[in-house]
Amino acid sequence: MARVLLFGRLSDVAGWRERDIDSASLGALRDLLAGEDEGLAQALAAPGVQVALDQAIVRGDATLSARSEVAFLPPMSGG
Amino acid sequence: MARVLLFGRLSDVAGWRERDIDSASLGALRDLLAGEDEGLAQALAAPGVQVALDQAIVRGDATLSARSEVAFLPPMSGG
Amino acid sequence: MIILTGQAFDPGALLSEFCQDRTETGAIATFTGLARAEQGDTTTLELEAYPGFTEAAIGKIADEALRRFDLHDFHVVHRVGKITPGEAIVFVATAASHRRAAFEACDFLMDYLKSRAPFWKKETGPAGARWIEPRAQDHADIARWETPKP
Amino acid sequence: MIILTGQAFDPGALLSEFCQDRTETGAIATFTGLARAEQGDTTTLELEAYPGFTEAAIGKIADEALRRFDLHDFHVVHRVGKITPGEAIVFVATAASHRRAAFEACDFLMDYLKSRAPFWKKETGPAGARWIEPRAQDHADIARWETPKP
Repeated sequence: MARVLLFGRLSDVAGWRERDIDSASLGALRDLLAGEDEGLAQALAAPGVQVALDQAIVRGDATLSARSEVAFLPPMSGG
Repeated sequence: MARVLLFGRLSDVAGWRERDIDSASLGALRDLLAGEDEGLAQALAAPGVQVALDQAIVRGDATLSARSEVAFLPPMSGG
Repeated sequence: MIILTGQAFDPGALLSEFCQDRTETGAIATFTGLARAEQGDTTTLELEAYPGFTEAAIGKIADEALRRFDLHDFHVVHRVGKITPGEAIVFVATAASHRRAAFEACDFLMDYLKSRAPFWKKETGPAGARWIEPRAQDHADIARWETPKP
Repeated sequence: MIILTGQAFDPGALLSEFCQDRTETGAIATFTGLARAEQGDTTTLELEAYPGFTEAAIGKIADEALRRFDLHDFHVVHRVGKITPGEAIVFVATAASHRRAAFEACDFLMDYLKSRAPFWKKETGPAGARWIEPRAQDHADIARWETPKP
């Protein structure tokens, strides 16, 4: 049960901001999200969207635990 | 009776800050001050000392009226 | 100190506090960013942060500023949530011995905060809502601080 | 607005006031100069101005800043008389649409105020009193704003 967070326009696209999702890896999580929402899958794959696992940016795949926090971050705009 | 003002180290040298002095011109005023205080005369002639007549910088001589304000300004230090 | 707040704040109160009890600090620079009305084009600005992540990211840059400009101290306060025109969005204060360091550090921190800090910004006006990405000027501003590659 | 004052003042209160009722100003920069103790070498700083003449001279430079940086507004407050370490000597605030103009105008005004404005400054400490003249750094700082002669 990783906690998944969407920021900026991603949560507008998905219609949710925060969900608990059962997934063993980032790759599996992306597949799962793509399966239920094609628009969100495209938004997550857009240039500049980064992923933070437990508040650290990660590239590529990673294993998720029950307490993982996964955040999808669109390009940061500054304040 | 021009009003004469000394700023910064000039008033320390002279021992006064403000006096009314009867003088027809800036040149005559300088001669008069030199006659009574050689140290002040030297300080007034030091590089960078400017003269303001009625709050405007003047170079060379100028006529003084009874209501003239003459200020001797050492190099400005900023705040 | 780095604070994110959902409440309106008074930059002046922050400056008063920041000036207290300093006897070797000669120079304090501040920057306050206010939400602009854009002649009615913007009615609300909404800023989203990622609590924890956002403060940590700003903290890394502030540590760099401390070293690079030999700062005595800094203070960053950033609004999140809905902000109306005229309200403060961001306040940065820097303290140093001399003014050049204080100015440059404040400028440096603001360039980072305005272009790369982890915030997501939405403007709502008569024409609807849109998410804002950094302006070209913001990229140019921050490029000033980067060491050219040989 | 340009004010000379013989009384201690709170830079934060000035910033609070300066931020009021602005809907098109996106950027406010401030600089506060504080009297430093210099590890006990300075006990009192004394600043002399020429009332009327000093404000007029600062006003000319402020007018130049308004034009040059397209400022919305500015505020300069300068202490005169005896100042003890930790007290504010000078406060400058500038308001503009964007931050680069606000920062540059504030920096420009401070360079002028610190090097060429009509003030005379005396420092008193354990070693006695001395009148201060501009530092070489002040001359270098202000030279940055001058157009090179062809």
